[in-house]
Amino acid sequence: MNFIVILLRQTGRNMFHTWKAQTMIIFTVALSVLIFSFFYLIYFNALHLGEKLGEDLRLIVYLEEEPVESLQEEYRRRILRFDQVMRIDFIDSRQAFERLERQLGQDSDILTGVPRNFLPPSIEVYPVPSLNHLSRIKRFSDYLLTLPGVVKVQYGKDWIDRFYAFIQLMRIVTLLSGILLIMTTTFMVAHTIRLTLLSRQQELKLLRLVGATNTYIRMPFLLEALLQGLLGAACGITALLVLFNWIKLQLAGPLPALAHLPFTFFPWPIILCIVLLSSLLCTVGSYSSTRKILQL
Amino acid sequence: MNFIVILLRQTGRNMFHTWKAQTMIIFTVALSVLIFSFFYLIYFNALHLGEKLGEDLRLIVYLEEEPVESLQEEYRRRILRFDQVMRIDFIDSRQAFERLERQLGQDSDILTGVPRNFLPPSIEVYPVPSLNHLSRIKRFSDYLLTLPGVVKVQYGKDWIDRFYAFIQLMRIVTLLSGILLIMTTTFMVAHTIRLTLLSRQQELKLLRLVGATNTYIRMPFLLEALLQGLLGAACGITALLVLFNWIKLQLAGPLPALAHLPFTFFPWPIILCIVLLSSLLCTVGSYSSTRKILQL
Amino acid sequence: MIQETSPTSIIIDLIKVTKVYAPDVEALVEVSLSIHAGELVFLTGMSGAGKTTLLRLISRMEHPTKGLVEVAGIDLAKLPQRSIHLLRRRIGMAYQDFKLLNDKTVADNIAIAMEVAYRQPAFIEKRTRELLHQLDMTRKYSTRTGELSRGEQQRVAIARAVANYPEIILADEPTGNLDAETTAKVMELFHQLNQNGATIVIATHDSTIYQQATHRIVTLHAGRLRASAFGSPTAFSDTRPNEDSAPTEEALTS
Amino acid sequence: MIQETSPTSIIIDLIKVTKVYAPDVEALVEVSLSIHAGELVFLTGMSGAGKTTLLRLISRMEHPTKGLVEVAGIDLAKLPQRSIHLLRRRIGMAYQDFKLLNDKTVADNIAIAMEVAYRQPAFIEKRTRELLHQLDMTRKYSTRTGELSRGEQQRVAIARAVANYPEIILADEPTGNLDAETTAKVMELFHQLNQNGATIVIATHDSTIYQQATHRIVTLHAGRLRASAFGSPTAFSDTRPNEDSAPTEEALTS
Ligand SMILES: Nc1ncnc2c1ncn2[C@@H]1O[C@H](COP(=O)(O)OP(=O)(O)OP(=O)(O)O)[C@@H](O)[C@H]1O
Ligand SMILES: Nc1ncnc2c1ncn2[C@@H]1O[C@H](COP(=O)(O)OP(=O)(O)OP(=O)(O)O)[C@@H](O)[C@H]1O
Ligand SMILES: [Mg+2]
Ligand SMILES: [Mg+2]
Repeated sequence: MNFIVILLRQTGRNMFHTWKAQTMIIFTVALSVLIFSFFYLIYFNALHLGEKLGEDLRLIVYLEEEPVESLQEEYRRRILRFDQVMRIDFIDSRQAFERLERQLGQDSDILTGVPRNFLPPSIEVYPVPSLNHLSRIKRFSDYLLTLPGVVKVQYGKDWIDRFYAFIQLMRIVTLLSGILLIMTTTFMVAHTIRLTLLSRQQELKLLRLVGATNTYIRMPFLLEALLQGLLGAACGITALLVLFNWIKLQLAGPLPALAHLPFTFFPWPIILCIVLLSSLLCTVGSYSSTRKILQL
Repeated sequence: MNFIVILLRQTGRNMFHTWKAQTMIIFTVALSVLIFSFFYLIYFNALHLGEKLGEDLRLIVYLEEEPVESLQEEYRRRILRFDQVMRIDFIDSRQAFERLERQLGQDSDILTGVPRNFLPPSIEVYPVPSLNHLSRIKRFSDYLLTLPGVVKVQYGKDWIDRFYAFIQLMRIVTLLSGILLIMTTTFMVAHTIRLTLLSRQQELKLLRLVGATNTYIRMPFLLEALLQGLLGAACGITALLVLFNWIKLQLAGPLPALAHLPFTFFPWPIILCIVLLSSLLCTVGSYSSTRKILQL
Repeated sequence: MIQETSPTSIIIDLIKVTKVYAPDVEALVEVSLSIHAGELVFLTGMSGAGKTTLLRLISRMEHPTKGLVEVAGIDLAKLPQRSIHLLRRRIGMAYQDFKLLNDKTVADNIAIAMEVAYRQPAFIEKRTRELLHQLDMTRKYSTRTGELSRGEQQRVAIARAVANYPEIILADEPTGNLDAETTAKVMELFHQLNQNGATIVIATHDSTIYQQATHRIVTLHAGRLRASAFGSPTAFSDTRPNEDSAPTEEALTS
Repeated sequence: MIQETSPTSIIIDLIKVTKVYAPDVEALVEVSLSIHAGELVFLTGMSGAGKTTLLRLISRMEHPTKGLVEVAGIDLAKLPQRSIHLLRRRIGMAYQDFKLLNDKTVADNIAIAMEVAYRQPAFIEKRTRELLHQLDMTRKYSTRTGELSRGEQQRVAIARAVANYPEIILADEPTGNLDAETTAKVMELFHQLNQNGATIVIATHDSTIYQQATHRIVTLHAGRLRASAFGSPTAFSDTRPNEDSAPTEEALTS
């Protein structure tokens, strides 16, 4: 009971007296959390984005001639044997022609006089989307070409190539920056904590000399670090939220295409995780820093 | 003469005695330069990439009927009045048909029986590429539609939308990260220098007390900071070069589409600039830090 | 002597203690010394003789290279890290370099020694004011110690050492920066605590504070115990400092 | 006195100097003091009387609140920031808190004062060894000062102060941590430098070092100059410390 009162008073006094260093640490932690969660958020959304955009993706398998019911079953079986797919559609010449007409809309009059079955029948295969399936799709396409009666396999190669190249590039950039930054910020936080403790080393040593228990010396620091971690993370996450909404606003104007994309902020559990992790890290850092000093 | 010898000896002695702090600072500077130049490199390449990819972009203006020579001139004049363009091509029905045939290649037989002039004549406008011209292209398209005899303007809206959305997103992410990071690293370097000086504050003050001139006290520190900046920047740039080649290697395998993109490392002048800027910053930071201490 | 006939009351016991600082500085060589509970001992010797080292061994700030150090019946070599605070709370040490926290106030500095023993705030304040009054520093109660004169700092260090009524008080050169008048006040404080039962060891060069005392004087010479003698029988509190002095070293080594 | 008849030789001149530390600590009140070139002056007074403050004003580590401080004919208030080093090179100060660089060796610490004046390395080494020999610390030449005993540190501080043959030597409590024997060595060093022409101001509580001297003794009392008297005519070098002491304050204020 008495110990808790002393502990709280001690912590309060420390934090009040060293508010400059405190602000520094909280700022550092906030910045670190901001940077980390910024990149994590990008990665998080890029994953979803990849999934969402991947849904449009299909392989069009042009066939020599209209497959009969039994052949369709055979195709379906063979396709499923190679890889999981989301959907398989069979499109006959007529359907293809109608679709082209619909796509041309106003200009559909240019099709007048063209025979309704001039387009070949096809199978549309929608693979299960995944961020990294460009090479899988290629292999898939190669496989499909080996099926009997298949003339050609199309899958918007250019579009996919570019799109996935970008997703891939962004992934690498995000991951690398993330790693670089986590390194940097961990280093920064550790460094700052260590230096702050170093400047109070004298006090810690003195406490030890006048007969304070390790717990007595350490608890205020740990509590302090915990609070710093909590506050820093809270500030960082708040800054990120503001930034996130600002970016969304920026994108919504000139880029309506992106406005419809499912950009989401972290759900609560992840926010909680980040905050807890941050305070844990600060506490552990503080603990290990005091440890060395208290070996007196 | 004598002063230079003393200066060099002093600097050498300082750096030798505080090699731990020295390593710390050089590491910090290297990390900062790495992070900064990493993002700058991305931005730098994204700009080129945008230009390169933007070259493919054209607006196709479908016309009611084949324009005569004088009308072509009139169209050209009007288009140029609105905006600069790179090239304007006039495509008549026949050319359009031939091109479609070429595009269909093997499948061109589906065009048998279709009249050679079933495609409308068109003007192809290649706007001057710029990273941010999506909205400009929209306005351009709207303007072109108002020209007499124009039926429809096409410009691969979907594709462009998505592509530019990504470029735009990457730009924002890169810029924001860049700003965040430059803030962080500047803060880090300043903080580290300040703290190192603080730990030697006692020595600086003493030198002042025993009658050293400001120059005598400051020069070793400035020289030291200069060396630190140079070394740190060199390490950072080297690390970036290694990273860059690694990323290129990573991308070359699974993404041949990107391998052809014009990814380039910084040219020499920019590298020199970064290194010089880094040492300048360190020196200025050191100078201003010592200033405060020397006000005794 | 009473103490010698009742060996159970030995509170500080050094047996053949040698302390060698790396690489080859022999600070203490085979020093054996027993101090009884309630004794007041003066420790003298030239600069660099090993006085501070001896005190540091007693408060376990250093480990002896050889030999045994026992304080209050505890063999310090066997005292585990986590129990040191129990020893330290029984010892109050006024360090030669003060070890004050210069950013804190005088009151805070003195309070520290009592706070770690979970004393009540009211007790702490009362005791702090009482000590400052005794040391003639009432006006400096809430001054930052960094803004004190060196002699004032020294008094704060002494006040902190004795604040929590420790059983053992180790004072390392407690009057090096003090004038005769203030020295007398400090010595009065020590004598008063000694009369209340505290064991006190004072390492000092200041012959004026020990030459008239009845207490034991231990002299170190280059790390070796030279002599353990008793001062002149004149009671300290009756004599005025700076008045008369007897030749010291010669008398002691005889 | 010779000095008083030749006012041109006044090297340190304080005229009605008042120093008030924020918010309201009156460290010095209207102190006027003239010290002649080649003089050796003892500055005494109780702890907190303002001795250190006076010395700090002379070396321009503090600015006076009121009054004029002139050193070697320079009005310190008018001395620009960038020329302070010229003043400081003429003054050697042994600080009460030593201000040693504990990570550097004894030799390095002493060398600093000579290096800033661009002395040759050979000269620096010779002078350092000579001083260490005079102060009985030859064996500590390359020990880190952090690993010295307090009295040894004090001697290093003194050595640094006098190393570059300054015109003015300010010694703040130079013997607070020294035994009688070492004190005698230090005083001998000061006397020798004084004989070679240096002006020396020694702030001290240690009556043994000034009571037998023929030199002027200036006493501060709570920031006010109380007395400026001369010690007994016994030559210092002929007397042994700790042998005889005369009542000090009473004699001086008369
Ligand atoms: N930096 C400071 N800020 C505020 N007050 C100060 C400062 N330095 C000294 N004082 C006060 O000024 C007065 C004179 O201090 P000074 O250090 O000159 O005394 P002193 O004669 O040297 O004493 P001592 O013998 O104890 O060293 C003291 O009351 C002290 O508390
Ligand atoms: N940490 C250390 N490392 C190495 N040598 C040391 C250390 N501390 C003290 N010494 C050496 O041990 C010897 C005894 O030192 P100690 O501090 O015990 O002397 P002292 O009697 O207290 O002297 P003083 O009166 O000057 O304070 C000295 O020669 C000193 O240089
Ligand atoms: Mg000592
Ligand atoms: Mg003083």
